[in-house]
Amino acid sequence: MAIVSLREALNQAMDEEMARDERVFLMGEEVAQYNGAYKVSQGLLQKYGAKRILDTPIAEAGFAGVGIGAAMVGLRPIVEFMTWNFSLVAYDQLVNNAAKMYSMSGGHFHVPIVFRGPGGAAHNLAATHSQALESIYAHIAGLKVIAPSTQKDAKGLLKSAIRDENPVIFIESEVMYGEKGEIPEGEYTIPIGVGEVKKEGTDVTIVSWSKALQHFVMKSVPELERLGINAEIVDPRTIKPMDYDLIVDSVKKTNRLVVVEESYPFAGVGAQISHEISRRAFDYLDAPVERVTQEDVPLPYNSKLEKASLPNVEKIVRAVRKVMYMD
Amino acid sequence: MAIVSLREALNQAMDEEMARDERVFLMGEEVAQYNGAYKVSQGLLQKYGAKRILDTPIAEAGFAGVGIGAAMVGLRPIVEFMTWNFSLVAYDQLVNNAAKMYSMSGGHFHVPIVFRGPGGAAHNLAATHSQALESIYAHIAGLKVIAPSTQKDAKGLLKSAIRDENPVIFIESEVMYGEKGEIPEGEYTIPIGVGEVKKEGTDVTIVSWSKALQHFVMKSVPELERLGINAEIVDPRTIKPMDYDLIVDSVKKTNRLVVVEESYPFAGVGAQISHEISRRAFDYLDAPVERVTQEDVPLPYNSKLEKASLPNVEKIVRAVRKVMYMD
Amino acid sequence: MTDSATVVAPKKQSSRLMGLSRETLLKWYEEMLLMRRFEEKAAELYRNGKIGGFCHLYNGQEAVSTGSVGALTPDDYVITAYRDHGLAISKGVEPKAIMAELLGKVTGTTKGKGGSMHIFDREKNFLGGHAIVGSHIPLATGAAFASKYRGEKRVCLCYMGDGATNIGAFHEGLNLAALWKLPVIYIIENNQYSMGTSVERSSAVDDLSKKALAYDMRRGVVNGSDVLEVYKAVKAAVEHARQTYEPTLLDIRTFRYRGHSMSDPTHGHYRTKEEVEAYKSHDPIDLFAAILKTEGIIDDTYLEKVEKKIKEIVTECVEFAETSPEPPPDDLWTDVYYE
Amino acid sequence: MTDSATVVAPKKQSSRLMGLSRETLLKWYEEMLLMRRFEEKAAELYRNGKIGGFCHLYNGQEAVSTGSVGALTPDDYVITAYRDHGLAISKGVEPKAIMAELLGKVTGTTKGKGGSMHIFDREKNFLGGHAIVGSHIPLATGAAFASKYRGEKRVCLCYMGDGATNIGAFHEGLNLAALWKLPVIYIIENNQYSMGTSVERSSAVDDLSKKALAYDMRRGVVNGSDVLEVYKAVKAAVEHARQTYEPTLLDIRTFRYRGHSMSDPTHGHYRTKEEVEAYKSHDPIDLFAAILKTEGIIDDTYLEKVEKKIKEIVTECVEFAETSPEPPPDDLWTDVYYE
Ligand SMILES: Cc1ncc(C[n+]2csc(CCOP(=O)(O)OP(=O)(O)O)c2C)c(N)n1
Ligand SMILES: Cc1ncc(C[n+]2csc(CCOP(=O)(O)OP(=O)(O)O)c2C)c(N)n1
Ligand SMILES: [Mg+2]
Ligand SMILES: [Mg+2]
Repeated sequence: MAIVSLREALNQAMDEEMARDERVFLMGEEVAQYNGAYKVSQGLLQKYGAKRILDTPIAEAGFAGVGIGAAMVGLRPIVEFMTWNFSLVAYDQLVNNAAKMYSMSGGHFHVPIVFRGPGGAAHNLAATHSQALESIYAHIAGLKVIAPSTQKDAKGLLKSAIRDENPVIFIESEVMYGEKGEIPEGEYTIPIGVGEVKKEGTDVTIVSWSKALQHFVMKSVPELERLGINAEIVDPRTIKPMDYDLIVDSVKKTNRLVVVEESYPFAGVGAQISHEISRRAFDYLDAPVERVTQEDVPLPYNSKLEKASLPNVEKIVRAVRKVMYMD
Repeated sequence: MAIVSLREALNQAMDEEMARDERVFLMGEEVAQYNGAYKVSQGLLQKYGAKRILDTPIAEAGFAGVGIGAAMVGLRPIVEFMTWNFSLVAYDQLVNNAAKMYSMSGGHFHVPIVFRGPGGAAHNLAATHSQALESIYAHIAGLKVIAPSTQKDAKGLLKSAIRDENPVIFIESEVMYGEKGEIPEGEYTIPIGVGEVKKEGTDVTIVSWSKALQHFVMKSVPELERLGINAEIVDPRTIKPMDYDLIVDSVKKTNRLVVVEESYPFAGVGAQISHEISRRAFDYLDAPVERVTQEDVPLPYNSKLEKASLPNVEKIVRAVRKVMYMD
Repeated sequence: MTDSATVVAPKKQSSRLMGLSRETLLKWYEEMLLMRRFEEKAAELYRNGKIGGFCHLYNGQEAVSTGSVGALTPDDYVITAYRDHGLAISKGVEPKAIMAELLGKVTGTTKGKGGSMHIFDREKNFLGGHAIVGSHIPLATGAAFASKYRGEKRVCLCYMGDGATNIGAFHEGLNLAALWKLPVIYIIENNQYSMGTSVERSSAVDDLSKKALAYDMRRGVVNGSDVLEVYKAVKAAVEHARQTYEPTLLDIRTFRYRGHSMSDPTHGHYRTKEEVEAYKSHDPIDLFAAILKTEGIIDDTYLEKVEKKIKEIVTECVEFAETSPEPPPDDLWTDVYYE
Repeated sequence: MTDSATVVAPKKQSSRLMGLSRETLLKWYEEMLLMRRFEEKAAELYRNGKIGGFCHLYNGQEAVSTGSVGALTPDDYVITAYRDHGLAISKGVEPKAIMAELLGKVTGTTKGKGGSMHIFDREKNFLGGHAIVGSHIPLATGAAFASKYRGEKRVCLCYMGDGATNIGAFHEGLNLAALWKLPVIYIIENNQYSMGTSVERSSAVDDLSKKALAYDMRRGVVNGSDVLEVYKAVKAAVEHARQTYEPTLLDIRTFRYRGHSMSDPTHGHYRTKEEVEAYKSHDPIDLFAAILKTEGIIDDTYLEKVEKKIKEIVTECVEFAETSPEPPPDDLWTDVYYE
């Protein structure tokens, strides 16, 4: 076991995969000379040269499309969005080209490409720069979506994503880049589509991922324990395909479900989980599923409003109390 | 009462609002000289001239942005997307500029603008051209989303949308443009956010909107009746804000809910409705909510596969039987 | 039919023919005629309800496809928009498979998944058939990127309509190719209208090659009625790209005889019948036939024979398409994720 | 402070001053100094953790803002990207309110909602402060559209970085303005880097005004260190726009002294300390002071006095900001939908 930051874990994943496969290359704004806006690509230019680590102009639709075109004819691009917020100018490329190419070409061209970068709110970046956009990508047929919450998962899943033959949306957490955790020594991958119970419990299932899991859900554990609540925390890790079975198994045990995510509420990923688990575990649910999300407003700059807008321990505890009929 | 096509109903709404308010103008591809790719703007160029009815180049992000900028300083644009599929190249403009401007400017600038055009699948247009994109817009804080299912609702709601001070996403059905229905004589509007029971019933609530309601749900009524099922059909009309109360009232009566929509399933609007109604009417639901959606694949060209991909009577009947435990 | 390997010695030819072999010239003529007859048949089948959706025909633009793809080797890439039947034929995609695709059959180029607007063929390096205006332009840049990345000499020909030059993806795709020196030739099939909107009502410049000035990119305006002119210009651009990896933008002037798609009128408010007829008077196929006659390459007997041959090919295409099966229902679930 | 209405008669002035009144010249000098000191204070507050998020300072670019906004009337519109403090000040937005915004206070320009990157002021026709690169460019075109629609003579000044000229929205916004003849002046604040990427590594042309050639648009390259040069070029473009509704693209060469934002280093792999120092040797404020001295408009006493005055203003801004209240919790729910 080694202790590394999330940034290092991601860096190792790219480094190992680039060493392993000549067809893998990285492009994005500031990924080369600057070593990445958030230093995730630190050292890669030096190691792999300007042919394989490319700084792009500010042209997300353009370079996303370049990646898709290159993937169609056999390369395996990693495209970094400086943050996922900026992917919105490239949304058409991801939805209409990356996601649909394999199907629409009747199997002629598939698109092995990873789009990655930080998602969710950091601090005081206001509405355009603070979005958790899982839902608008997971909604689209043909995409896979991953949002890891630990250093270990991040490395293992990014390696799987790079090896996957399909377009993968890989959403990291900006505020977690510097946070450290254990990863296994040596080569390993983590399969796409398989979740993990991050903490066993008996009284309520909390499903969450990425930063929402680490910064909000994990931090609510002490308060929940104080209330005598032993929560089971389930991390799907992959948003699409979603490991419903794992969640159902947990709910069969706890009979209660809360989903915590950083996205906007309306038609968020949590709504999908709520719907699907209600169907699959209808007879086991003792209370309706509760969700904690970012509030349905453009996220404000001011720290207090920002915090009030995001999920937090208080909201999570309130939701858990609600599904446990404690009020 | 007059009998008009959906196309005429929409045309009347724009015509009346343009006559009423000099600040209203229409722009989009082929809306002027060509009278609209689907003839929704028929005759408006002749009546209002090239100043107020503008053909644009193929530059959705550009002209959507022009509309937003013009709205910020006091005009009231109607922006037509030839189909909503093409809005994806302008997604950033709608999400980051239109939706957030009022909030992010701390109330300095609001954006009274309507983006409209046909959504959903027509016939044999394949994956890029056959998308029902309600979810990706309703997900975004700051937008309103409307998807009418009748000629009357279309006219009344489009007029309300044009008068609304906020950005409104207005999704029409291409295949219904030629279909006729009754509209009231003279001036009327329909409030945004208020749904309507389109058919009263006792046994199951079916929520649906736009073409899915008319072409799939309504057509399943005879078969349901044959099975002795009296379905209540609820049309929210507005997707966001959603008239949950109306649905809850219906579910309290029927104790069963099926949501039928044309979008992709994962995190679709139906998931949101399912989640929210499960919460608000938990004790009334005798079965988990079922959904009928477009299948989770890029929609194929071939007619049979296309039909198999979309909601249809068979799938709706199956879902209804399921919530009624008839299998 | 082409009298096999009777290569005409360049010195005997007029320089206009650029030393092209008789075989090549006849192949081109046949190809252009095939496109024309193929599309005429497609129009008929569309009217009979056998083809659905949007169907954008290529009539009038044949010289662009033949002349430009004629400058390529099979290894080179071609990518275009939804008006793709002609280019697919030039790039060697089986016409039968294209026709079957138009009819939505499982024997079609994409097994009935993509339809008219989305013809693809990996083996022929035909990268599609793309229906969102301009969005394929960065893909072309990407294919050229891959060629250079692997140290190959392949080029990519990227076709687009005049209307597509107004969208952001055009700007981003071209800037990246010029900046990174990527071997792609951007070909504007300037048929002077995007649906009902003329170039002058959609673009601030009429000479669309001027858009290359924003990228210090090589550029040219080409007469798209003359297959030889097209060949010459594209050949030069291709050779330059192979040597230097540098891109080129060509504004090739052409005309579409029919409506924007089968759902649109041939002429209407936006252009007159006279305008369409005027263009037909310098038809690319007639023009090429006249040149070949003048040069003594073909005669009227040849023209009759080839017309018959092409008719047979098209008939075979239709028969193949009509007798082919529909995709099985389970195909709804295939090709979504690559395993 | 500016000695009120002592207008210097044009004939006494050197032509370099273009007949500008002493009052105007001094106002400009003060404004430029205010921007500089304001930003220095912002940097300090950022380092002390009082300002959060991304904070993009304007140091080094002051002549662009003052010279260009100086060519406007209050009715004209200004819109820019996230590096917006300087332009907001020039357009008359209350510096106190800007500082309060940086501190996230309810007295800020957007009540603490938008922060540094999103300064807005309806009354001053300051249309923001936009943080998605390039996405505000079509908005500028739209504001100009509204002006023409209403038959007004207002123009819109649209500022962007050199990096922003590579994105699609730039292309679409400029084409529409040129095509429809809309009164907007696109000003590239070409500080030669987008974050760590130099112009030559991001744009296929170095002379960014060449991008206007794709739209047959008027264009110019301007020395952005000299406020008078900036004024002259922008004034001409503004007058032209008022008369003809025609747009202009200006590539104004400038330099940012600090890192891209407060989170980035001033120099690093991408530029050397020497390069930064070299630029500082023709500082726009020093240069303007030297001109004004040469022209006999100011002397050292003035400079001392004005330095003190500006310092007081900045101190007041900070005091105002620091003593202002945070937004009330319920503000989370306001300004989402306009009733
Ligand atoms: C982004 C986008 N906007 C609009 C459309 C609808 N549309 C399809 S083709 C077309 C006209 C394109 O004209 P042009 O580029 O000149 O090509 P041509 O049809 O003349 O070959 C339009 C507006 C689309 N497919 N994609
Ligand atoms: C679409 C988009 N992509 C990326 C970013 C991140 N980003 C913010 S500023 C910037 C550099 C912009 O450089 P330039 O346009 O030259 O302006 P300057 O900062 O030099 O004033 C980048 C890449 C963004 N905000 N929006
Ligand atoms: Mg055209
Ligand atoms: Mg810059």
